[in-house]
Order: sequence, then C-alpha cells, then structure tokens
Amino acid sequence: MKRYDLIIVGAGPSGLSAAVEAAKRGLKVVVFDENEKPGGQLFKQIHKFFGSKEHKAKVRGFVIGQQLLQEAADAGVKVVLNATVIGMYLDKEIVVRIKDEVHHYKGDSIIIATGAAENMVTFEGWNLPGVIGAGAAQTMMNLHGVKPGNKILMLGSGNVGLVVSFQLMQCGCDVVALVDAAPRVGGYGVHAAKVARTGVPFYLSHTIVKAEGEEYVTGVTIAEVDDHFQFIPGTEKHFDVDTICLAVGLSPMSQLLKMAGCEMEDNPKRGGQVPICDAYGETSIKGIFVAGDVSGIEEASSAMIEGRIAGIAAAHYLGYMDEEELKTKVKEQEDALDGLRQGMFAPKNRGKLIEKTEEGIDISMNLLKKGYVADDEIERFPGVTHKVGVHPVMECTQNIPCNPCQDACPKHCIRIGENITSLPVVDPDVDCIGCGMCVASCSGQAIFLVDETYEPGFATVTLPYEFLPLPEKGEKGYGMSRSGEKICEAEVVSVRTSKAFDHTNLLTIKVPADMAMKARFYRKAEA
Amino acid sequence: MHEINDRSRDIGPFVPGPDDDMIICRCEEVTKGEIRKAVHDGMFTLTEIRRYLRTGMGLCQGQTCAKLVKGIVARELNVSPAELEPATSRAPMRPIEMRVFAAEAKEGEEDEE
Amino acid sequence: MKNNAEVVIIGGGIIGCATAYYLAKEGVSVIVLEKSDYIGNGGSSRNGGGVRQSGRDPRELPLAMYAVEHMWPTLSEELGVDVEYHKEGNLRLGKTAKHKEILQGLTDRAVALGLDVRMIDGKEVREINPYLSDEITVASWCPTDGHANPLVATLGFYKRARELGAEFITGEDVLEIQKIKGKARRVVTAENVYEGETIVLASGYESRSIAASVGIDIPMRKELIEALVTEAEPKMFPQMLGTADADFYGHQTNHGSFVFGGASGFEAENRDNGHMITSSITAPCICRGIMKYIPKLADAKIVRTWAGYEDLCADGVPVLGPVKEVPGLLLACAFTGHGFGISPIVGKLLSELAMGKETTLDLHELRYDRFQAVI
Amino acid sequence: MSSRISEHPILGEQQKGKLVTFTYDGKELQGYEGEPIAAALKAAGVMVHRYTKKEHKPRGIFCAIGRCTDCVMVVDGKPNVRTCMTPLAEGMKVQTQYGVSDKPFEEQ
Repeated sequence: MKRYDLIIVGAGPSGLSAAVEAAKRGLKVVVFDENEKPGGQLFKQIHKFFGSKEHKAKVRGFVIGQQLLQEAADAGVKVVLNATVIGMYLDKEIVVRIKDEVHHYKGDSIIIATGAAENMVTFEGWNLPGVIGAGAAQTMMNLHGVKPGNKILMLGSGNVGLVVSFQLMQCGCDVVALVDAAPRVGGYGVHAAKVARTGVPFYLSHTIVKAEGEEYVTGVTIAEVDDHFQFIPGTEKHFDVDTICLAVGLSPMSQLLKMAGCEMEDNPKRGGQVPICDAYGETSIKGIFVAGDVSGIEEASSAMIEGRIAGIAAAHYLGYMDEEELKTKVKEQEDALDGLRQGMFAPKNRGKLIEKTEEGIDISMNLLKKGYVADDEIERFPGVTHKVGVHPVMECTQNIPCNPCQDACPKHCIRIGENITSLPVVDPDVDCIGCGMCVASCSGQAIFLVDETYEPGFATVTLPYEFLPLPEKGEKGYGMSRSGEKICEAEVVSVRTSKAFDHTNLLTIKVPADMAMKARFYRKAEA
Repeated sequence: MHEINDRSRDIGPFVPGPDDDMIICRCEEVTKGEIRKAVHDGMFTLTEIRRYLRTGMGLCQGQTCAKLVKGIVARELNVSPAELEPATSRAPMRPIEMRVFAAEAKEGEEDEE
Repeated sequence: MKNNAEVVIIGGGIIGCATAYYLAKEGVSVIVLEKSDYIGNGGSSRNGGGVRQSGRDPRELPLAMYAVEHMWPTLSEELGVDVEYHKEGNLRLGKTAKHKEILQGLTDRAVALGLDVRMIDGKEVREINPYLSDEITVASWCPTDGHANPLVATLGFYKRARELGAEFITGEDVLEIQKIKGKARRVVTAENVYEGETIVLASGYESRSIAASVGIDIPMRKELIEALVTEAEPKMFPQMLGTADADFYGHQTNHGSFVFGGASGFEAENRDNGHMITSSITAPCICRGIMKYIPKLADAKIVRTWAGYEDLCADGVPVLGPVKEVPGLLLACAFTGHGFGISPIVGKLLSELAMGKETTLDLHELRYDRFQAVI
Repeated sequence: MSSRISEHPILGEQQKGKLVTFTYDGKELQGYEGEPIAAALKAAGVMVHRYTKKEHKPRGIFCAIGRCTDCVMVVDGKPNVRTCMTPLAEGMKVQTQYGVSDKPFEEQ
C-alpha cells in the first residue's frame, strides 16, 4: 500500500499550514481535499483579516489562501483535490475516493484538518427553499458569483452573521434585518458597526417565529424573546424577504476521528464533539493529530497557527526534528496563537459579558444591543480625538487582537503598543497628512479622517467604502449616521482608490460642521 | 466507558408541544414530536433514537440534525446535551456509488493523479 | 433501581428483549442487564434483517417455520411499532454447477421437513426479480421467507417489555453468575448484585466468559462481519436475497435503501480496536459481490457501513435451553448469524422455560450437552 | 440572469467557463460550464430542487457545500445527485426530484 510520512485531510488554512511546516522538514506529505479548489473557507473570506503582521492582518482571506497555496507548492506539498476521504481505518489507513476509484493509503502520521460544519436552528418553515446557511450564501456569492437572494434576513450576530451580511450588501443584496436571540451582539463591534451604518436594523433578543411561503420563502416573522428565549406575544414583526440566512455557529467536523477510535469529548466551549488532544494537537492515538476548527471552533488565523504546530509536531514524531527544535518552533507559534487569543473575544471570555475595556473604559452598550456606538458614547474612546485640520478618528471601542493601523500611518501618529488588543491612541503632537492609509488598513473599517474645519460651516469625513457603484466626485447624497439614518445632505468631494488600499476606497464627503462626528456613511440621493 | 442507565427511571409523562410537527431531521423527515415520544418509549440514547426513527440515517448521515436531535433528547431527559454520547461515525464519510466503492485502485496507480 | 426479579436476563439484544417481553406479558418480573450503553447493540442492530426458513439446519428449522407462521405476521400489531415484516420470499442465487449442487442439498433437506422451497431456473428467477443478472442460472426459492427491520424489531420488543414493567439497565457489565444452594441465582456486575429465580444468558459471544463462571463452556468463537446500506432508491423488489457462495445477502427496506451483508474472506482474522470497526477492504468487496448479481445497483450510493460480531457455534446452530448441571440457568447464545429470524419464538420458548411451562417446540436438539468430539 | 454578480467591489469581474445549455424539467436554460448545477439554477431563479418523500414538501439549496444533500435532483436520469457539488456540463438533463424519482408523485 502507498505510504506517506504524513497524510493531511483537508486543504483549508490549518491543513495547508501543517503541510508546509512538515514538508519543509523533509516529510513526504500529501493533502487530500474533497473540494474542487483548495483553501477551505478562506476563498470565501473577502474581508481583511485581523491580528498583527505575523497573522497576516489586513490581508483579505482569499489572498491569504493564495499565499498559503504558493507556500505549499514551494515546499513541495502534494495537494490532491476532488479527493474525498471516506474513512480512517486501523493502522492509520486512509481510504480516499478520487474520480471513480477508491485508493488506500497509509500514513506514518496523520493530521485531520476537516474544519467545521454549520449549526442550524429550527423554526416553522425552516425547511423551505430560501432558508440557507450563511456558508451557503458565501459560497454562492463569493465563489460562484451568484446572489443568494435579493431581500435577505440574517439570523445570527456573531462574526459570521455580521461579515456575511456585509458581503451580501457588497454583492448587491438588500439585508433587511439582522436578528439574534441573544441579548447582545456576538461578534466584533466593528463588524456590527459597518453593517449598522448602512442602515441594517439589528434586532437583538429576537428570533424567527416562522418562514412564510408555500413553495419557497416569501416572508419572515420575527418576535422578541424573554430571558428564557420564549416569544413575547405581540412583539411580532414581518418582513418581505426571499431569503433567510442562518449564521448560528459552527460545529467541529470530527467524524473521521470518532470513526478511527480517537477519544472524544463533548466540549461546548470548543463547539461540540472534539478529540481529546495535547498542546501539539496529538489525539489519543499516537501519530494522529488535529488542527483547526475540527479541534475547536476559532478563527482562520488561529487555525493556521494550529496547523503549523501540528505539522511541526508530526515532523518531530517521525524523527525529522529533535526535541529542542520542536520546543523552540512550537513556542514561536504558541506565542503567535497567544497573541490572537487575547482580548474581549478570547476563547476564555466566551459567553461572558465584559463591561469595561482593558483600559477601564465602559463598553458601549448601544454597540452590543443595536450594533453601533451612540453619539454620546463615542467620545470616551481614546482613538476619538478632536483637532484643527484633518485627523484620524478611530472608532475602535473593544479590545480585539489587531494592530495594522499602527504601522499604516507614515507619520506614526497611531499607537497601539505591545499588547495588540489595546485600543489605538492618536499622538496629538504629530500632524496627520490625510493620506488615508489608516482608513484602508483597518480591517474593522472603524477609522475615519475628519476635518472639522474644512470650510466655514462644513466639515469633511473620509470613510472606507467597499460598494459598487463607486460614487463620483461632485455627487450629491446623504450623510448617514452610525445607525444608518439619513442625518444630513452630503457632497462627495473626493474618491480615492489605490492599490495600497486593496479595494477599500476612500470616500470624502462634505457635511455640515455639526455632523463631523456623526456622519459615518454615505448614500447617493435617489434619482 | 459504560454508564449505568436505569431505563425505568421516571422522566415524567409525554406532554405534547405546539411545535411537535416541526421537521428536525431534514433527510428522513422526522419531527420533533416523534423524537420526544421516542424518548418516552424508552429510547434514552441518541443511538437508539437513530435506530428507532432513522434520524441522521439519511443521505447527510446526521450532519445537519445531530446537534438538534441531541438538544431535544437532552431536554426530554432533563440532562445537559454534553452528557449524551453522539451516535457512532461510520464510513463512508460521504455517499459513494457502489461501482466506485467497488473499484479499488491498483497499487502504483496512485502517482498518476 | 430494583435488584431482584423472578427472571434476570443477561443481554439486552433482541433475544433478551423478546424474552423480557413474553415474560412481562405474563406478569413475570424481569430485569434485563445490558453491558453496552445501548439496547440491542450487538448482532441485533447489525444484521441483514433476514426472516428465513430456507437454508437452515434441520435442528432449528422448526423454530423458523413456527415464527414465520405464527409470530412475524402479527408482530407489528403486538409491539405497536412497524417492524416492516415482508413475507415475499427468499431467492438463494447461483451461477455454476457447484452452486446448483449446494442449493439442491439445502433444498432437499428443507423439503423433507415440510418447507415450501424449490429449485428454479434462471428464467423463473428473473420473472420473480427482473433486476437480477442474466448470469444467474439457478436459485432456490422459498416464497414464505422474507425480511424485517431488526433495529425496530429489537427496540419494539424493548419498548413493549418496558411498558409492561420489565426493568432494563444498560451499562451493566456482568462479571459472573453465582450459584446459591446449588442453583444459579446471583448475577454480579462491576457495581451491583442482582438476584433472580431464573437467569437467562443471552449475551452473544460474551456469554462464553459469563457461562465459564459457573463452569460451563460453550464451543463458540466470534467473527467480525460487516454490512452496508445504500441511499433510498425507487422500489425495486421485495424479496430477501442470498447466494449459494454467500457473496452477499440482503434486501430493499421499506425506506427504499438496500441493506446488504457480505464477507471479504478475512472475517475470522479481522482485528478491532475496542470498537466494532469496519475493515477497509470489506465494503468494496461486498459491493463487487452485489454488482455481479444486481448490476442495476451500480449507481446506488452507499451511505453507511458497519461491523458486528457473530457468535459462531462449533456446529452452526444455537445453544438454547436449560443446563442440567446448573439449574436455574437458561442459555440462549451462539446463534451463528441467524438468530434474528427466530428471535420471537426463542423469546417465547425461553419465557415458557423460565415459567416452568411446557414449551411450544421441542428444544432437545439445541441443548448445551449435545457436543461431542468427532471420533 | 439578474442574480449573477457581474462586477464585485472586491473580487472584480469573475472568471467563468463557457456558456452551455442544459435542460431543467425539459426547459432549456443556460449556465457556465463547470459551475455547480445549483449555481446555474439559482441564477435562473429556480428555487425548488425537489419534493420530499414523506410529506412532499419543497426543498432547495441549504448548505451549498455538499453536506446537507437537500439540493439533490435527478441528473441525467440518476436520482440523489448533489447539485451544489456537481459541475454543469453541456446538454445535462436536470429534473426536479419527487421522493427519489423524476416522476411527480401522482404518476408514481
């Protein structure tokens, strides 16, 4: 039987990262993936990633996917696509369907990096065509170039729900509401804020009563829920929609490990059934490792690091690396992982209500309940400053692991410091040149350039804009508040695009002076 | 590890619910009410529910409904879902045509892909 | 939790559940102890669902014929679940002269015992089942054979027995049976001790080590065998199928899926890892076997494969009934892979024995002390 | 084909295979070669892929990555084909699936 040093199941972020590390040490590695294209979910992620440079922050997910593929190719990794692993048998035997045959392979070591599957919730009509998973929406629009629907209601305010809502709007869909049974927004506040400012209403403590329609979805009714998640009669609201998108979490896809007899546990903190494994990802069966979402649901950035650790550990397991190198290399990765696992959204804080930032500032409760920071809350955050002339206003109000803005400013006027979850502060002594690099670099689209004294009675606001059609200079429209309401008339005074901005266009709008700290989005006047 | 499980223990009567006719297992069209009733018929484990009702036995092999069924059974038994052992995972992980499963590649052909 | 009952049954498979049901129905108190966490987790939920009379050893054929005539047809109604019983015949297929010889031998023996089974040619085979390959030239045909759903049948017996007051305890690993004053009475598990007037030992291959605790050795071994199931297909045929060579056996279920069992030839040597794990070569082999007989199924998708232990008796028929040396003990094991079809009657007979009643059928030839050396 | 995304603010213009013709319940439709059948159907506004066996209820795309198998249809005469994973080819015959058949329930 054909034997490899290392067989990896899944060519997503963690599987490919593992393959790279192992192949670099001389292991003969093969990666099997059931999909037509490698990269797992990375190619559906069109937003800029968080983290710091080592985590590929401010690079869009699909670009990270391309880079990782190149890295794997350079390291001599063999990636076999359209290869469906149908089972993991005794003695680390993997049976794979490739085209119209099944192949038997043995691995001296195996890394399972199969990722996750979407969770579902039930409500009347949840089986109707038009009720889809958020992953399905991403697949249809970002891989296949087809709009998942026209009028869409999103259920779930975690990062997936927020990010996918934004992506739906980017491809021209209308998101009519974002709904979550939880009382607070689950994902990053900045993701919520960029959705809210386009005018999508958030309904927290609400869930779907029913999907309406005979043959397919024609509408949806939601209602408020009480503390026990029971509907409160009389709070029903109806929306005409053709699509309902469910983004209610992920579960590890760990069936192969269970089949092979690895010891499993049900760990709600990790998202469900996961293998019991050590710090290197080694399961109860020696030589079988796991990495990425299959061992516990996290972000793609941490999956890539877990993959690297498992790849290094497999190299050590097979004698391609000594103990000392193992420890040094794993330590580097663990430090990187540790950097990501900090802040409000760290795995250890899952489910906790955090009311103050690490700096001791009260978290915006409006952000948690409605998706945007209220006008009277925004001023308390250190990135929000006032000054004569153009200057950055950083509406970064939660401790998340991210710091590209710090390096983006050529004048070094933005500081985050050692701890990448700290809120950014603006150095008052350095003059902003208005280049907009910080605006484009912010993965959360939370940085604006404000010139409160642009013209007598008028201010300008420069905002990140990732929609089509791109407004034109001189175009008239409206300034929208953080909650997405029209608050003033606005004129587009400049539209900047640049390769360095990586598809984040900078739109500068002229608004009445008193709107400088309120207008955060632009909408063209209807013809 | 085996856990001693007395199947005569009192889990209270079956109380019909307003959403009993909601489909939970999409593939096999098994309703919430059927699952809840099965628990009162003595099917205290996910494996038994599956064998009794075919939940998770359809084309998707429970990838969509496993967690939902678990939640319903746990609630009926008044235990935490984490306490219920999920049903076994079995090959093939994806449906595979008999003619393909039957066609085992010969040694040496692997390198041609 | 109660520790005493008139009858303590070791093994919560279909035999244990059926016995518990027939006892509970008569008002006898029963405790069923099952080692696994699940009811019916051994052969009961892993077999191919055949309810056959043809092909059986003359010693157990009367049990099969009784069950088919008097029990299976009314079982769904009796248990309150649909056990999906189909009495639409069994075709045992052959392609060669050697196959014909095997089938003829089986048929002759069954006819002698009064079973309606006959040899048919390839043409008649395809009149009965047009999906079968032209290569099939001969078959034995038993129109009163059939199949049922073993999962639901097992759990159905359990459900009804439980409703009638039988106590079931899963996760109870029986370590030994103890004699008290010359009679099997006490059942010791890892954590508890149970007592009963009668002890029924029906725990598949595990019965061997438990029986050893009272000095009984049943000449049996175990083999890890496999089966598979397809996705639902449009309705094709209702018969149970088997072959002279035993390449595969199986049927189409009410659900539309096909359940087939088969062998790779390494069954006696198959290894496990503490779980009943399938081997990587068996399912492909079963598929090849099926396609040779039913080419139309080539595109049917396999959705699941599984393995289970058969408890094979040295002489191919179960060990059933009382043991003279150990009063109070009833054996029901070594079913050799064909226990499902006779499970209702076995349950009934065991219940009769436990109640001290005259049995519906004579069990003399299946008794424990039948084994003798060859010379 | 209004639900095709012609230009995307981040992804730009998407690369597609050549335009091919296939039939959906006898009707001629067009889609791009190699894209999943489900994408071509979605672009053409088809929502219902099948009707379930027991309750005869409509189903369509749900997970779009080959897991849930809700999007199965009869393709070139074969039932239970996952349309979200099966690449479209010229001349394909795609039919609504009723239970496991291409025949509506009243004809079964």
